[in-house]
Amino acid sequence: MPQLTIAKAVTNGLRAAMEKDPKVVLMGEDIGKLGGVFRVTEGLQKDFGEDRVMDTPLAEAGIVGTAIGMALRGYRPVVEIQFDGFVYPAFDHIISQVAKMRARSLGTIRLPIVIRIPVGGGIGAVEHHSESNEAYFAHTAGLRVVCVSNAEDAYWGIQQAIETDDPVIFYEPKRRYWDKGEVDVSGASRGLFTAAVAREGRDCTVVAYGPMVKTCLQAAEAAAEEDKALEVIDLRSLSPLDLDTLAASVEKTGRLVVVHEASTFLGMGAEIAASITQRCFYHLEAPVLRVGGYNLPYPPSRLEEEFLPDLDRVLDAVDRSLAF
Amino acid sequence: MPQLTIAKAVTNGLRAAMEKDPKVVLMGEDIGKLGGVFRVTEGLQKDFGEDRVMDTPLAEAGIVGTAIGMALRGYRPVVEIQFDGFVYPAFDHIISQVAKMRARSLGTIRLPIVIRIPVGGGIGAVEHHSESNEAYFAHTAGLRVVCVSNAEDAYWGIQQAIETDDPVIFYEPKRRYWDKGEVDVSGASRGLFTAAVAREGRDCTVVAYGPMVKTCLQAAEAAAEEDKALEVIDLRSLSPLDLDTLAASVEKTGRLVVVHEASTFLGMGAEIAASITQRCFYHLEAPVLRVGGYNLPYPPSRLEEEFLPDLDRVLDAVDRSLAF
Amino acid sequence: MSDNAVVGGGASAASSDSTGRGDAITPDDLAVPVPAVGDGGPEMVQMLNPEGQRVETAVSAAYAQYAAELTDEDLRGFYRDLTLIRRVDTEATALQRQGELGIWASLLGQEAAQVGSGRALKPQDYAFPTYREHGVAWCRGVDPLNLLGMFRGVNNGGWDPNEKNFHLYTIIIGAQTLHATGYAMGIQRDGDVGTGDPDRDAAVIAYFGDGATAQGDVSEAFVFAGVTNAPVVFFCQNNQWAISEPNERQTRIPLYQRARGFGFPGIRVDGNDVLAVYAVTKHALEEARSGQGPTLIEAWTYRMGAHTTSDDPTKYRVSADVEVWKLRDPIMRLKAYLAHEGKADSAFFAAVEAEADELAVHVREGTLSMPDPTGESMFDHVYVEHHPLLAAEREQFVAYQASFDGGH
Amino acid sequence: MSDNAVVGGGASAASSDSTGRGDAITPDDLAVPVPAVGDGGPEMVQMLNPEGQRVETAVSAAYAQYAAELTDEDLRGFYRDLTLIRRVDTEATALQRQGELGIWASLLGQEAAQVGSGRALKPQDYAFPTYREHGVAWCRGVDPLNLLGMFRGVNNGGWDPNEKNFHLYTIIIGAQTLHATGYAMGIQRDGDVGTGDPDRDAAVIAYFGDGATAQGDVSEAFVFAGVTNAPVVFFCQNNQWAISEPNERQTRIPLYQRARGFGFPGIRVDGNDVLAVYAVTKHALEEARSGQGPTLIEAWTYRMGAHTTSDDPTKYRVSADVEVWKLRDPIMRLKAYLAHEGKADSAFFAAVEAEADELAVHVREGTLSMPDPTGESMFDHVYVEHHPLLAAEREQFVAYQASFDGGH
Ligand SMILES: Cc1ncc(C[n+]2csc(CCOP(=O)(O)OP(=O)(O)O)c2C)c(N)n1
Ligand SMILES: Cc1ncc(C[n+]2csc(CCOP(=O)(O)OP(=O)(O)O)c2C)c(N)n1
Ligand SMILES: [Mg+2]
Ligand SMILES: [Mg+2]
Repeated sequence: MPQLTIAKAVTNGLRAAMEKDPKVVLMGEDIGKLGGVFRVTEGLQKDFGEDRVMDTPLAEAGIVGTAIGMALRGYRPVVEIQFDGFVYPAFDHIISQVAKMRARSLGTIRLPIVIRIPVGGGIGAVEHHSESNEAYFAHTAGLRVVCVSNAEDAYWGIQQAIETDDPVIFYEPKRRYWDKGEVDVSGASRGLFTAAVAREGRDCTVVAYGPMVKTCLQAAEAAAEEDKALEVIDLRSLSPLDLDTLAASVEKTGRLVVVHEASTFLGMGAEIAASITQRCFYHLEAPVLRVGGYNLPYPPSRLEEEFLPDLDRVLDAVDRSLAF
Repeated sequence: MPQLTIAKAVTNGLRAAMEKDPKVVLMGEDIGKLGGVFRVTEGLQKDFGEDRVMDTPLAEAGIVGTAIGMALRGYRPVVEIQFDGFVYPAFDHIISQVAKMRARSLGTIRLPIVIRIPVGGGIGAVEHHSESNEAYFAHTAGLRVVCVSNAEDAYWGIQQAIETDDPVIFYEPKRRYWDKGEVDVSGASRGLFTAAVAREGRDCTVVAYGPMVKTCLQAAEAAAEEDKALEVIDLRSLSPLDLDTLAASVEKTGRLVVVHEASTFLGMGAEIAASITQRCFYHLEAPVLRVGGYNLPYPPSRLEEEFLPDLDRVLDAVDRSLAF
Repeated sequence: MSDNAVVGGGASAASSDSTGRGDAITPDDLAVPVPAVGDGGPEMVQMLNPEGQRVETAVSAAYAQYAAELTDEDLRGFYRDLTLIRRVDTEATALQRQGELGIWASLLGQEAAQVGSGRALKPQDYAFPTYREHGVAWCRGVDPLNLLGMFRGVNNGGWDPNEKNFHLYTIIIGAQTLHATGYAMGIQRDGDVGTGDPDRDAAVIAYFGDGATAQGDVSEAFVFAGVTNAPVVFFCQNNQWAISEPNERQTRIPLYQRARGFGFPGIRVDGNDVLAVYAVTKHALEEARSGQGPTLIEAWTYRMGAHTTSDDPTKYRVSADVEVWKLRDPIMRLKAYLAHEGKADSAFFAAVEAEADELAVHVREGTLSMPDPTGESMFDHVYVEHHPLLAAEREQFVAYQASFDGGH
Repeated sequence: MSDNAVVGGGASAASSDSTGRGDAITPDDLAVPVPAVGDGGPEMVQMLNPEGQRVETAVSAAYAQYAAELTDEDLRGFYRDLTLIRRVDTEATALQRQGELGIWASLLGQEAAQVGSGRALKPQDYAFPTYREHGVAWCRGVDPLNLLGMFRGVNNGGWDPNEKNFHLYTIIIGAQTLHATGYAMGIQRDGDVGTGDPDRDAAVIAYFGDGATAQGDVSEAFVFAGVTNAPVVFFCQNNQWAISEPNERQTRIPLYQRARGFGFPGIRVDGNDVLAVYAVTKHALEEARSGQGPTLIEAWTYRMGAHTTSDDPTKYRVSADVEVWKLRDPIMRLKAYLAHEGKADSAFFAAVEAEADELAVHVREGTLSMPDPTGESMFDHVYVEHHPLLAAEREQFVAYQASFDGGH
């Protein structure tokens, strides 16, 4: 099986989707000759032409707004937002149009739009380049929100997102773009809208998605040395949540720690804690604990290591959970 | 004490703030001669002039963006967003500028901007006029988010919001605009950033804010007839949350039901459930239950009664909580 | 072809006038001195003056050919459209007052702008409306009951947009201009521009108001359309008001000139002159279809009624202005023209009136008998594919409802 | 007055040239035929041609008075500014390569656009920059170390904007144009426009790039400024590129013409000609201060380097273009002019070089010794007033950190 970086896996997934369906078009800033600032669309304009890989004007509302129009004409636009912090000018179109159009039309309209967003911090960038804004979209009915954590999910996930007739916010963990993993390119799209058990364990469940999955797996590795068996769940889908997989794990371990980069207040951890507590009330030995960003704007990069959850903070939360 | 509608209480509060501080300016669509579509700014342009009550061009990003500039020049802009569903074009400025400017400047900049938003459903309106989008802003560090439920809080709350040097999203419960209540206009601003116990009780705590407070008080009335004593808490501040008041109540009752119009998934109820469960783990006799909008775009108005939480749904949740 | 297609009519002079306007004018109102209410200026393309006379001006010559193509039957069809859609509007306003609609956005005064442009469209063209394009909807063959249903609150848009190539109403000001531009970019990708095949080449028309021009979305649509040379016509109905705000709060120069800043033509047309609107729009659509790119049309018109039934225009404008514009009524002038030129007779006008009466009944009865959607239906169209949370909520909802039916 | 204020210098001819550009040109690059790289056309205001000769063109006459006011000392001051800020830029680029900065956005090639406009500002004026306005920052008296600190990641903007009337860098493309317009509306409310008092009347300048013109925010700023007649100058540095996208992806007509659609003047100026930029900006600012409203200036220039140090322009543009623009270098032409006209001598040029060397040391040493902020500090400036959640988190953070210090 080939070893691919996550970035390259997305590239190959996009290519496969474009080869399969001529209605798939890519839109975004600098995605043509440059191949995008992360080079995810590298080579695609050369191979598929400017009509299918379009360098748009520098205007995110315009990009998403025209993507909606293209979708209404029968295309399947895949939009690249250059960095997480630049999606807000398009927020109105995503919330009021993309998410609601199908319901508005009583089901006569389908908007199979994918909005790709490189997400999260840890790359030493200036402001607005390290945001974790998944909660805004996850709270928005009508959207699907996913975040991949490894190359295989990136390759298949982007294809599955494109094939889906619902609009999908597709987060790519930018600081893991260059991490390599095996990708089985045989078979068919799989699993994007369900959670995966990334590592089995019986003492405490740790759930994460995107960039934090690796951190949690490392924490589990470290915990194993102290004979604590963490079960790590990779959510993949943030909306809808695969509560069945989560609940099954929590019923086994009795404890849950949620980890994400976003600020904890009203972050994904809040929903997971609320719904799992409701569902597994009598199984929980400890309250669901949350490890996340602090409730402040993403700090300047020289402080990001102190802002972002790391192995130690995950283990600290696990210990606190186990101490209950 | 005078009886005022909530709408009129805001008007009077705005007037008081404008009289006290010449730097207070109002900006928005149709707020001049028309007095705003809800007539909240009625008479103010006539009395304070067009420079202090400005009919802006029809562009929400422009309104909030220029309000930021005015604040940088030393003004205290109070922006009216005509309806909840029209705030999204301004989202970028609120999230990336208003919320972050102070941190960005290491504290040298203050942005005392108030963004008034009539919020919620129940008025039989067409699409985009009944949104409950408080969770987006509450999840955003750097903002304060409040929602008043009665005339006295409206009168004092708007003044307190304007006096605060932090930016405030100020929600007004539009379907309660015409509800009257007593307003004690003596004394000073009070209480906006803390929760209030609206009714005491020992069997179950019910927490709400804005339009749902009335519904919950009615539910408590009904429950009292069946000898169930509900404690109703009016949050007022959604960010920060006054967890002390909430926790004290839950420690007494052992049960908590959160009620809001917004979709439950990642709504305020999620955060309240998560944080109260963590804080009161050993006091809770039942999981925190949430009553809210379903997870779908706000429905056409002929269905809104079925979408919105009402007295019955609140009581149903209380019963489920008590049955644990 | 549209269901509400143009039908012909008979011979001679004008009968009763039924412009069916809203608010009555009191003597008090008339005491206010009549202000100079902008008449659009010499740059405005006009073909029928307010008195219903055919005029030729310098700027209108370029579009005369399109007006010349119109048969008498076409003109009678326009008259029928104008009259019928005004009747729908009158009826809807009444239904709102009677509590049958939650709100209604009247097109009173803007009928010519909508019918003129709507009739310039080919079946393969696509229109993106605001919330006030009832006349365009009519031209596209959308049953007015669909529009009323939305304002009644039984749905948020009840027609299949692809059936009539007429998108759902867009309430977020300006957003549809980008959707229209994207749709036009799709047409380009389909190769349906500049082929020379009149049944294939297609264009898009995006409607918006004077207020909307302030929104960033509209400027971005101009940027995207300019850069991609997309086949889209931007059709701005300048009805002088954005709720309570006059043009001066949105721009300091005439709106049609906005296009100059983006590199494509802008035309001001008399929006109360159905002929001129038709001709100018036809031209702009031809340009778009043949690959010449976008055009901005500013239709100079007036919102004769309130912004919506929730609005009270007496708060912000003087009735004298409205009086001035009454003299420019789009229907009266076409009627005068048709009658004077002998293109229609009283039998025709009577027939149209009768048809309008029938339509009013259809609208009224249809509204009164419109079923409410079931509560369950709100879960139906959120996602195409399975969504566990929504499925669970639907189940709970059904069970909860049943608990009441069971006499809980 | 600014700390980096103009200082005078000595007499005669030019010494060594140190334009310090980025990528080297390989023979291979030069094999590419040199394309016609737009020279701005006859509509462009120019006063010094690329050879450093004073020229008068039809369109430049209107601004000649402002250039005429400049003393030789002023001109030498410009030269000094241009040279010093370029040195800062060179040093910052080097520091980034050495890992001392996270990223750097070079202004190479755009020095004249920034210094010419920056020096046209009065102390009471206010500037709203993007992330590339190092030359303007310099003119406003902001220590370059503050800029480097931001790119190093020790803060998100380390200066007090009100001290120098220079706002923090804005990274969200276009957003600052609205902030600038709002600030200008505040100036109006303060009555600081059109009083005739030269020390009181104030204006705002908003910087942005060619790419930014596509953003809705920029058009909305034009709308608001147009409608309110706000004292704001929109200063667009058209450096031909928005990262990898050339102008054609953002507009189909020259950008200065965008203003025509909004009802205020647009001027294209040679952005590599510090004299012309100064004169045109001075004019536009005077207009604004005196109550004549906004102006758009398009400074026609070129981004000589990469978009930022993270960018690789070889992917999307040919070096031959860069070669063409090297011949239009803003510093070389001023140097030639000063030397040829006898306005500066070699001692002056040598003194500026020496000063640049010193400044480079200041920048380098300052960066290397720049302290990292403490972790705790991130909790300090989020809210003005007490915030229980943040207070609790701060406490937890401190305790958690202490647990490590205590050898946990
Ligand atoms: C983004 C947004 N902001 C505000 C509104 C509220 N609103 C509805 S119609 C309207 C005025 C629109 O004026 P114009 O564009 O001239 O169209 P008209 O109603 O005159 O046809 C406003 C402010 C809205 N629908 N969307
Ligand atoms: C809203 C937003 N979208 C995207 C970006 C990413 N980005 C940073 S600079 C840039 C290009 C800007 O081009 P231009 O306006 O011409 O300015 P220049 O960099 O050439 O000075 C882009 C796309 C951003 N910073 N903000
Ligand atoms: Mg209008
Ligand atoms: Mg540029």
